[in-house]
Amino acid sequence: MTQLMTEDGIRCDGRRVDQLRNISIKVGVLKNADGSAYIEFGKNKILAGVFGPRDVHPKHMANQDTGILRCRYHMSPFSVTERKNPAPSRREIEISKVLKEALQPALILKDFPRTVIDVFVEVLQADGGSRCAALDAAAVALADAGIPMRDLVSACAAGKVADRIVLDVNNEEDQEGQADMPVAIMPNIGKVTLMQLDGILTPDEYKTCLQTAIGGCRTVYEVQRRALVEKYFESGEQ
Amino acid sequence: MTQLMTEDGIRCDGRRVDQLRNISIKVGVLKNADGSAYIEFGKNKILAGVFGPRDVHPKHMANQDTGILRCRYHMSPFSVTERKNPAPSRREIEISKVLKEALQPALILKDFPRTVIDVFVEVLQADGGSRCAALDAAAVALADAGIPMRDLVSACAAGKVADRIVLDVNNEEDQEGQADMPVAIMPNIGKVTLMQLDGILTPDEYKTCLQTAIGGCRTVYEVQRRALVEKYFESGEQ
Amino acid sequence: MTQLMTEDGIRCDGRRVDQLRNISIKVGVLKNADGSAYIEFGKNKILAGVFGPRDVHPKHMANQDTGILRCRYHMSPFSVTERKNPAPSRREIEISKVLKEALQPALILKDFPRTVIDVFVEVLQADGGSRCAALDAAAVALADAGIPMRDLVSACAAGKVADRIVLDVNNEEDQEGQADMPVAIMPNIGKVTLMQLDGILTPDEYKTCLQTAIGGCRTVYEVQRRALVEKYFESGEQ
Amino acid sequence: MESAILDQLKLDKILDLLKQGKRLDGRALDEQRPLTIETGVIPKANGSARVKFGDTEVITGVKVQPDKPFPDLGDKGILICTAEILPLADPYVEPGPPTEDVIELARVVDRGIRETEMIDLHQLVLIEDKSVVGIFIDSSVIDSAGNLFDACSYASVAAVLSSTIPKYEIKDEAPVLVEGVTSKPPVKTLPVSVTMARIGDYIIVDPSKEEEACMDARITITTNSAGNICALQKGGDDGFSVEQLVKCSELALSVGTKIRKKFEQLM
Amino acid sequence: MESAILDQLKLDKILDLLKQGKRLDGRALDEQRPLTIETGVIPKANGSARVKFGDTEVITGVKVQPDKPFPDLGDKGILICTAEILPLADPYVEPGPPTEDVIELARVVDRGIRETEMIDLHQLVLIEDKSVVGIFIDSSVIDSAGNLFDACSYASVAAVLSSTIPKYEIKDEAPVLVEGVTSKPPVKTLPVSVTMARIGDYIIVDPSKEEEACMDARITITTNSAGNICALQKGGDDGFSVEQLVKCSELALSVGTKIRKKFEQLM
Amino acid sequence: MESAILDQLKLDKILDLLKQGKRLDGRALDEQRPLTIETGVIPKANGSARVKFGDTEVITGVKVQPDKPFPDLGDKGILICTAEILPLADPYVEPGPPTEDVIELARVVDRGIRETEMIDLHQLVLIEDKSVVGIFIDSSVIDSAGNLFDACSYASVAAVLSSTIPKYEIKDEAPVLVEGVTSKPPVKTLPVSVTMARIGDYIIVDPSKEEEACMDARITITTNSAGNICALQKGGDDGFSVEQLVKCSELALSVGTKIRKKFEQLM
Repeated sequence: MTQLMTEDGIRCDGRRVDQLRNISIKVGVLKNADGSAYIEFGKNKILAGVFGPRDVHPKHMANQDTGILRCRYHMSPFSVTERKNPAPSRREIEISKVLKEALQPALILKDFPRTVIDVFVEVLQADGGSRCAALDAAAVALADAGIPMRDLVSACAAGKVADRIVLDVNNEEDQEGQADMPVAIMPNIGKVTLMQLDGILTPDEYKTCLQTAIGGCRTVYEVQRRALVEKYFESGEQ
Repeated sequence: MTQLMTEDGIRCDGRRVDQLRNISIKVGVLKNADGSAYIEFGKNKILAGVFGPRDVHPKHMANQDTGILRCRYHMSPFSVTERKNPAPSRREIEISKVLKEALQPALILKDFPRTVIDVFVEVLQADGGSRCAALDAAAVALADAGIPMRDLVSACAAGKVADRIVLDVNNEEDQEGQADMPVAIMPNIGKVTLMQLDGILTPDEYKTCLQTAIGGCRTVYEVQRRALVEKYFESGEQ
Repeated sequence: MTQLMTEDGIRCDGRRVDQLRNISIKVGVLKNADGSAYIEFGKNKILAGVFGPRDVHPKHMANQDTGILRCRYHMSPFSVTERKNPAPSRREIEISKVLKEALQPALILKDFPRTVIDVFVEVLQADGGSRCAALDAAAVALADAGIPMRDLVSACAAGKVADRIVLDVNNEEDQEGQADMPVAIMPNIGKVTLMQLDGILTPDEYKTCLQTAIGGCRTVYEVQRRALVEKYFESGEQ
Repeated sequence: MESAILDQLKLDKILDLLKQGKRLDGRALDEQRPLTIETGVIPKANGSARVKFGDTEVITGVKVQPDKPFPDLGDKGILICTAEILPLADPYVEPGPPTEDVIELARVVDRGIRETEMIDLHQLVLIEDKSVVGIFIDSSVIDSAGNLFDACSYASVAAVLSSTIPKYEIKDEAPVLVEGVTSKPPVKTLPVSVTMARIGDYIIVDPSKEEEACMDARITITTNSAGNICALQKGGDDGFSVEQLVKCSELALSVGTKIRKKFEQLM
Repeated sequence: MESAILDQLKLDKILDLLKQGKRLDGRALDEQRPLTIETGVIPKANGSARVKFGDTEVITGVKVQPDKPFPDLGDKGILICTAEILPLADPYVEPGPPTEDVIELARVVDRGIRETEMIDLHQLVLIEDKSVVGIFIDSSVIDSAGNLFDACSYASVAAVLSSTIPKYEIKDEAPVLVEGVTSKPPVKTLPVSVTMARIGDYIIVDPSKEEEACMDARITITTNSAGNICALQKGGDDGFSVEQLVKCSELALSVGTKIRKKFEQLM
Repeated sequence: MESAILDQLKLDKILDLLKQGKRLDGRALDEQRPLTIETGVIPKANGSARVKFGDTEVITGVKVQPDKPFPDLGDKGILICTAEILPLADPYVEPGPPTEDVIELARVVDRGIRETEMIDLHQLVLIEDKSVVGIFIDSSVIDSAGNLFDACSYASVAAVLSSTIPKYEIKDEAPVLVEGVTSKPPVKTLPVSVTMARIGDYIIVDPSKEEEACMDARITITTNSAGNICALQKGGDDGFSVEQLVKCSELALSVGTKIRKKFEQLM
């Protein structure tokens, strides 16, 4: 068992309790997708691709009153220590659902009846917080696809490690720590659209943890915004 | 190996050779189903729920000349000694088919073209004779759903244990006995609509066994009738 | 490890390097299929049945500009030494695809828009070269179904065994030899419509091997033609 | 619609004939279609048979191989019967997972062999609770023209009768094949399945495809060499009277005797 | 179309009532529906419970049996929770593989029990890394009328509390049941799941089926006996404000206390 | 309909250009698109590569872990190649079980590596018949723009070349990882896959997506470092003449030499 924190509050990867891992986002990395993004978030390496709004297959899934959103979170066989079976696990199906519900509030699906927007996320290398990183990439890919959005969605986890509330839980901290709370917000509207918790928190820790995660989301938002600005304004494209 | 019968003809659960286990049936136990019944038959505990006549999904299964009947017999994971995988086994698929074919003669499906009647049976706890008990509950649930029927369907097994023909084979007798013959009849019309046999019978024993089972069906019919009367007349409902 | 060839160039089953195994083909062996053939090719025993042109199920697969061809290559559980799981393996799916692509050039599918021709091949007993034998039977079955064809399709493998190029690789030679090259041609048009290679060949050996295989295909063609003539002309049927 | 009219016409025709004691193909009501059994058709299998029963045709192969016993059945070898209707056997069969009809077919064939105790499974144990011999009996219907139950059952029984059981020795707790030593399967009785259909008030033996299309109900009864009734399955969307069920059991025994003689010639 | 209008009317009605602090079925906003818990309903299982929560009804069975540990978790017994909505529970549920909704349901119930560390899994080891006791908690929804999360969770907790753990001895490295000796499950804390919905600006506890149909978002929070928050799942197609999330955690604790008293009576 | 007209126009255009020895994207007939190979892109894998081949892009990861050998192949390690077209790579790909196209893709890539005997599998045995090292080579297509065969093959070969094989010791008959000790994979030769298409009478190397849409037939030929031909797969709905097949083999060898040089730089 690794020591997760020094007495000086330095974490096993050298970070302070309130420090994010390195994040970089590239926009428009795929040619076939209508929108795409690649994120490196700590050791997470994740691709997101978006298609749509487009016709729904199979047709009976189409809704004449509104567009629908589909989301698939998938891990590559080589993304984790032990080779993963390529068939989707129950965990991946659940995460696909919570990601969809985290993105949906940011979209205006009523404007695109009878269509579908497909969000495909591929985790090429997984680290702690892969669902948050996936969401960060997916939101940017939706924007890159030119889909009208009320707001971006920015995600980051907080947690409890060695009895302290920390920002952005990594893999070791997730597995041996005391709690992990992934959170996503629409940063301008201020709503929390994804939230989960595994682990044990007192009511006070719960509040601190939530505020810490939201702080992280706001920092992530800046990285997302910069990535989009870089593609659409500074490089002069589009 | 248990001794299945004493010299005095007393069976391992204390019954005489011509004696049924305790049976109780409750009608209308589910709120969402159009009709339902709960049966306890020995240690069997089985729920039946009926929906329909209703539109068929997928549509291409609909028949414009007649209604169709579908039946699903399913065992809960905790219904048997060794935990059962929740996915339907080949045995469950076969029993679903024979139950459907046992119920179908009692229904007037031609009157409901393009629709389906769905019968769902859940075995919460299994004992010998679960398919008969399932059928008894399903027939009552169909009546409870208000579906016009030519007759009820009443089922009971007979079998051969310790060289004697016995009524209503229990779990131990099914596993260590010599033959098990589940039978269902339409009690007023007099037709046998379900019949199976596993085990070895002489031609004479075959006839006795069949008559014994039918006798059991007639007793079961009284229990079914009483349960329906109780709901629809005595309690003043409907 | 078997000795695959004597110093005199005699193979483990007694054949010379340029010698085919025994082949026999019977046409029209099935009553329900629109066309059928049974082939014995060495120890291969293979049935082919053809249905169509007929309506496509599911309908969305139909193409209004052309007919489509479907092909299923399947091995019986008892066809190989170790009992085979009846569910189609990835190998069987791949072979189904290459057989379809080998037969398609011989058909005039544009003449039958919105329909499907189904070719079902069942390997009852497998030996080396089962995909070639399957193709030989399937082509005859298509002809037997009265489907207009540009040409037959005739298939035979060649390979490298004990450093020599040999015709028609058997099971032992396939498993312990140096190369196996299944080939199919349209014998009158002269095109190669199936070709695969597993094993190591020099460029010269590659050419020799291909020519050897094509020689075998031409011999097979004579057997196919004779089988069809026998059914349709000599026996006076049709 | 038109097809429904044609079906009705065919049913009327069949019923009309039955009143005169006749059937569409000229058979008596209790007469099976011609049966031919050929064994050894798949030399690579441990046993095999090709059965033609009227226009229905089935190939069955038997594979014998070491296996682990089922839990709580450590004193018995493994017996598994399967059946498949190949898509080349029938224009209406599609490739894919087995339908409920095919699952019933396989399970009824299996029970006919299992419940008669045709094979003495106790003789197939190598190490109790650990290692046994498994017998896999796989039937493929290659032409489907009615009464697949009996055709698959006859092909399965014949394939078993024609089979040879390889010998296995235990080495380091694992079974090892002893080359060149085989034995006959431990057969105790000969199961014969007889399928009958009820059309109106008539019971007919061995229904053809046309008769199956308009039958009211179906019954398959398997008897053993001692003249006992060992397995039974009612099918179809209507029922039987008790008298009919007794008559069916008598038919199963009398018709079964003729088939059993054919099996005896294979032993 | 018409149904969309009806939905809108119902939503208007619900919102109207909420402004007055009321709900369609007359409950207060922080009031759960009546809960009855009956245990021991499946005597063949090692533990069982039938929960009626309003019109929602769930039966849960617990099976305890020896198993191999998960790799890298050789010092812990196995805990598996599943949930299923039976097709007789709901006209819109079809038989077949679990939908993403059902997978989420099962996983949220599982995490509620796992993350609170309700059961001391270390006490379920027979031989470290080789043989452990597995606890399977399977919930079947038999009537579906809203808030399946809490109903399945309560039934699962109650079924565990009512269960008896058989004793196993190791013989020849394999676990063997010791007849007649059982113990209580090693329970360390009592998890209580509380599900809430947001409709407009209102937070309501234990949404009914009608309320679920028009809720904006959903949250399930599980607390333990020590008053900690141990598992949480946000669902639904919209979000929550931070204030709402804090309020929800307070509701989960206060409402949870009442439910936990019911559980204590089962111990 | 309109799309059929457009397809015909595009085919006419492509054929017109081919008559002048030209292609839509300006390449010579025997010219591949630009290829860039980056290795080590997935540090958690034992080997990995990202290949851009024109607009087609593939990421391959190699996982090395102990496994049981295949029956009757107890003197060899395990080698498994898979390929997947991710749904984000192509608007027409749907999530779900692999189609026959994808199965063929994976099997052709696998055979290219297996039949050339690139990796000496005999060096991957830990205990004969009991314990071996398995090498899993999984390719994910992330942008699909033609000739996935070669792109996946190049990425697979590069990922293997970049990989490190961990050391395992046998303890109590089970393999245990020796931390910090790794070796190069036992590579014997460098397989190069070259895919060609026939359009009319023209053979073109490395077809683009547009060229694939109107090609008559396809062929993939894999050669080894010694200049031998080791694996071949014909595809597509028409055939080749013998002369074309000979020409294709020559092209595979000449084009392969250039690619092999790129691989050599990775060693």
